[in-house]
Amino acid sequence: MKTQKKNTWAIFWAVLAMLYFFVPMLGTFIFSLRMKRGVLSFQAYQSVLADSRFLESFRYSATMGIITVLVSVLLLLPTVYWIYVKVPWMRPAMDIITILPFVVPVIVLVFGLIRTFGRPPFQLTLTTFGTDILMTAGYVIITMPYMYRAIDVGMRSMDVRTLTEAAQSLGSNWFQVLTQVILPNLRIAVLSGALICFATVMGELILADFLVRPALGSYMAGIGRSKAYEPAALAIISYGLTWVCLGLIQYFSRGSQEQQLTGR
Amino acid sequence: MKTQKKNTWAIFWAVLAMLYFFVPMLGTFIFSLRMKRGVLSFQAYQSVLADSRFLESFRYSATMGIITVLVSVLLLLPTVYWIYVKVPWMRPAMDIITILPFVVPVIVLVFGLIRTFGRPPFQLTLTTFGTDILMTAGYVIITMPYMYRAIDVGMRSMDVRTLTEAAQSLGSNWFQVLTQVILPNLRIAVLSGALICFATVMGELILADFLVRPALGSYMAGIGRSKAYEPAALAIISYGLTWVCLGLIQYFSRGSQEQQLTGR
Amino acid sequence: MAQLELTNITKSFGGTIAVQNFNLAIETGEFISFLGPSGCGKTTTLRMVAGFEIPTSGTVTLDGVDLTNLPPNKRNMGMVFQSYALFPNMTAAQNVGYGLKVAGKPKDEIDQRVDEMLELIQMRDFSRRYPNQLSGGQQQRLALARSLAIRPKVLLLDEPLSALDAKIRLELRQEIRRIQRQLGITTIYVTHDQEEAFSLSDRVVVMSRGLIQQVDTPIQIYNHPASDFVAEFVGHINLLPVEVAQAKEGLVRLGSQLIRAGQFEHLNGRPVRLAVRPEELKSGFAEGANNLTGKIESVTYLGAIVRVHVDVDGHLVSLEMFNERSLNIPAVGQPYQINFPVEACWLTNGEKE
Amino acid sequence: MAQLELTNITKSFGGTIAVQNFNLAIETGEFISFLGPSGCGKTTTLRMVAGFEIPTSGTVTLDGVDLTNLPPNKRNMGMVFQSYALFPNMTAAQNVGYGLKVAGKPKDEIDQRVDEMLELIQMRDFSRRYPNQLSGGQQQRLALARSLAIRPKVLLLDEPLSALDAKIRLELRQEIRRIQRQLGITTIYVTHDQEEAFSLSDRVVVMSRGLIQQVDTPIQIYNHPASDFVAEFVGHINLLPVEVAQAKEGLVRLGSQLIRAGQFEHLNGRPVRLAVRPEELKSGFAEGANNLTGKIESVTYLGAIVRVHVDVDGHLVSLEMFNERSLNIPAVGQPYQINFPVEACWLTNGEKE
Repeated sequence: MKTQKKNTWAIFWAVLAMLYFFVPMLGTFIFSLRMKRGVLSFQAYQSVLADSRFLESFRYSATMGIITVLVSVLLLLPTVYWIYVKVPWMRPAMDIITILPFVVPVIVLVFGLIRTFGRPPFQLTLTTFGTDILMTAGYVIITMPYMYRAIDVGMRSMDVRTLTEAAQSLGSNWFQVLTQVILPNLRIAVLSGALICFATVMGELILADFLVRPALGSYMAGIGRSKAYEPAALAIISYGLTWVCLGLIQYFSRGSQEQQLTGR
Repeated sequence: MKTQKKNTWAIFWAVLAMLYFFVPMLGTFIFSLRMKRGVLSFQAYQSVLADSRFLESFRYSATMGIITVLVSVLLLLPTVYWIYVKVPWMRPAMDIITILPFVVPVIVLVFGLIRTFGRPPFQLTLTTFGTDILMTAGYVIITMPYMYRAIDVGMRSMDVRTLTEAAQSLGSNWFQVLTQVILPNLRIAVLSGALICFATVMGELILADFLVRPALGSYMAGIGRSKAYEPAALAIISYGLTWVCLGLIQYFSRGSQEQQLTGR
Repeated sequence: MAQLELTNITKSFGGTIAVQNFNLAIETGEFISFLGPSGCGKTTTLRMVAGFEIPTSGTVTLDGVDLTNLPPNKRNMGMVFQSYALFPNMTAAQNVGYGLKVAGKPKDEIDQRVDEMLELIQMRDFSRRYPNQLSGGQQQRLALARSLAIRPKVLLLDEPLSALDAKIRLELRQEIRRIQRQLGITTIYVTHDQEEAFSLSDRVVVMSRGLIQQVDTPIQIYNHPASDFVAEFVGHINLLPVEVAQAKEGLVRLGSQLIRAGQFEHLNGRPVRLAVRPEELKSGFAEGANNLTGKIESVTYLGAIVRVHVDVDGHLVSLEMFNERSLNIPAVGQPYQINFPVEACWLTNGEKE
Repeated sequence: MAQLELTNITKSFGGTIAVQNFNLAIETGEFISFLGPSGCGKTTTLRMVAGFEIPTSGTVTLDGVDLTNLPPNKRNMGMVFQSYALFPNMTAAQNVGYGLKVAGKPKDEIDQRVDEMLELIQMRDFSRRYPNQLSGGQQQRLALARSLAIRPKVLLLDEPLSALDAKIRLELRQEIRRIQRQLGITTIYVTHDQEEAFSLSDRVVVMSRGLIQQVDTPIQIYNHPASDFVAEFVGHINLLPVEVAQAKEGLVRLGSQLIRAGQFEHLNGRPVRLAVRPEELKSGFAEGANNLTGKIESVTYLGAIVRVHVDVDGHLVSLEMFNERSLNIPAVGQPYQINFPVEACWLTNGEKE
């Protein structure tokens, strides 16, 4: 009877996962192949990939994504490390602060950013470069929870404080501790955080919409409203990229478990 | 010298937080008071609150938020508990699965949902009620990572498995264990997860846009494009609600630390 | 007939055998300890008695009723965990009363029983405290009271003292023994601490790698260990490589010195070791005993006990003596004579593991 | 002049005083242990020597140089942690060589030193393993080698054996002592385990609540404890409430029985307790010693030691004796005569804490 119960649960979740992730994907995929009436073809994909606006927005969003990830890591890694080593009692406060971007709707954030930095004395929205800075800032805030949590989980899995003290007693200064001892053991955590950040930026819509920049999200939304088959093709491409990302995370995590994590 | 370094860090972060959270808010707030030329007034707020579409969309989104939270808790609480007690080796897999909604852009999810459930055999988008079901499903997926993580953190902070075994050896069945022992100790975790879920639904935009339902996010975006002062007032109202939510989380967490958490 | 019987219990987890062919009959009111190093299967066996694990084969019977496949909440056994496992959302009194509440007892009866239990562990003044307002020792006493409140037929304790400080551990050990005797409840106690097992138990089950090594009273296990594993795991022991000198007279040779060690025909010709406990060795010469001469190698004060290593023809022999005022040990390097009774030593046939 | 001097060290954390007025001078090559219950300030003191904490007041000097405010990476002290703290991303050899690499030594020199160190801990075959591929004992030996590779002036060990199993703890304890003697390195060892501290140390510092209770050799601390705290923390002790019978002759009374306990004018009139270690008590009558008569209350076999509680006019007196073949203890309830030398007991003036 117990085993039956377990199976019921497992089946229930399998069905749910199917309904939510695989059935829509399959339906979308088949639909995306139907652009040519009567036959299955990849014409929708050709149409998407041939569109110069797609390539441009893809390149733009990818660039923004990479910059966001870099800024995010440079800001958060030393900060989180410093909190773990020096002021561990601040961790609950950080947990709250990093929830903020989840709780403040993106659209409110956008209003605030434009209102404040789009007018004197900043007037960042006057130039493209200024707007891009504002975009990056927005992306960094939006993705901060993911990056913070990834680094936090990574740091929690090792004894940051004692490792730091061990390295110090062997003669390391702070910079050496961070680069030679902490960072190498956080590789996986930072990488998985970075992938999630990147994926979020690639799909983001509202920020780019309001700041009028050619991001992939806006392009997809636009096409979604005006065309039929291309959005399906785009969705499938996006799904594909996502699975590649998850595969990469999985692959690197496995590598780490075999070689690196401290056995207890 | 060390103390100086610390202060530099602290000041750096304080300034950053100011720039990102408080300056925009202050700017927005002052702007929102300027609807009447020359004087500061709350006319923009009056204008917003008088708009029946605002009230309607607010009511709609709030209802959807509450339903989403209920469905989410009913789905996830038993599942996460079951994973902790029976199949703890599945936790890493769950971590990956619950990252999915972060990584798959919302817009892709929407395409998939509409494509699959908007056509035969489901055809949910034909009726308002069907569409709302689809909306709820979408919201549950989008907010799943938050709720999962909140419950996960709550479960990790107690020894779920041993508590379960203790209760069982005292004669409890599974249902009694869950409702009398596990849930009371997860109150805070579930509550904070619920608040974040609710806030997310309140600010969500894309799903409602594509399913053409009168959600608060769509209303705000619409107003943001067409008017000047009202969006500022809306943003401030939203900020206010957010801080109330955070305050509630904080308040309940404090209560818990005084009375409830197991001392180690 | 025994109250609790474990018959041919085997448990494997995905190919690895955790417990193998475990047989044990426990009488009503008996205090039994499972003793062994970590990973020896002692906790797994306890969890099968409690119902948290189902044996791969074999049966568990209580008062003649087979409960091998019964879920834990139907077994009426009290369980105490290493981590206390008190319910953090309930007061001390609510914790103790939980089992009765679940059983649907009337409120009066619950209150009375809770009072009685708190009295038993001398914690009536703490009834309104939450677990996190109590010390570790108090929490564990509360967990004990909670498990006893439901009047279980068997009390199971899984390393209950491991998380506590040395002094409190000693106190609580005596308290557990007192309560167990007072209630006369059948008890199984899992521990890796030999002193705990010995001081508490009527009988001790020594386990290693999923197998029972010996089941006996503490003094029998210490003085007549069934295997080299038991001899080494329980207390300290000298295991000295000796050569057979004269099989008929029962003589062996340690280096150049003769030792009388009784019969050992069954070992003849194989590598042989002489086993003798360090505290059986005395300084000086004794008529009729085995006498050895050596040189003092090291003297270590451990507190109550002084450990002396003596080099006997190249073999280190360990002596333990009490740290008494009258003690007078020569300096390191000085010659030293030691003796031990013939009946205190025995021969084993293994190489060192 | 001493190599390492701690002068008037006090450390408080936000109002709570963790260490108070700590003074200690350590000679080159000496092995010192800080012994005390958790929260006594022993680890905080060690961390101030290492530089991880800055004293609120007082100074730390090494070879006459004040390093109170020097950061830890400038102190040239080796540190070993309870949790090993090996770098998980580096092999055994890389871990050992890390300190030298940071110091910018040439590769040849590093390789040679790493080899030498791995040889010292007998782990040359494991040089390419990662920490998680090693057992706990191997990891801690590696941590020891890593801290010694930089040729530190002082070696600091913070409960290095607490996370290990009993058998490995004993092995590694001997290894630490061997290596420390071989290198002649000044060592401070923090522990709450009395046996560890005693068996390893030249001198032991007993601490309680941030204060030094006693600094002396192990045998002095055991036989002449400076306070009731030390007497009770180190080993077991009988503390029996007695009444002064004849102050001049140094006689006290336990129940109705007289005990000769030496001078005690300083205690006259106040509550008085007689202190005597359980292992100094013998069975039977002895001329010239203190003799008491009582009834056997309980007999507990702990393994090597048998603990007997004797009821002497309503007071429980604890005896410890070795579990020998010749042992013959009467049954519980039987009368029993015990004796102990006059010089083995002393009087203290406190109530039980």
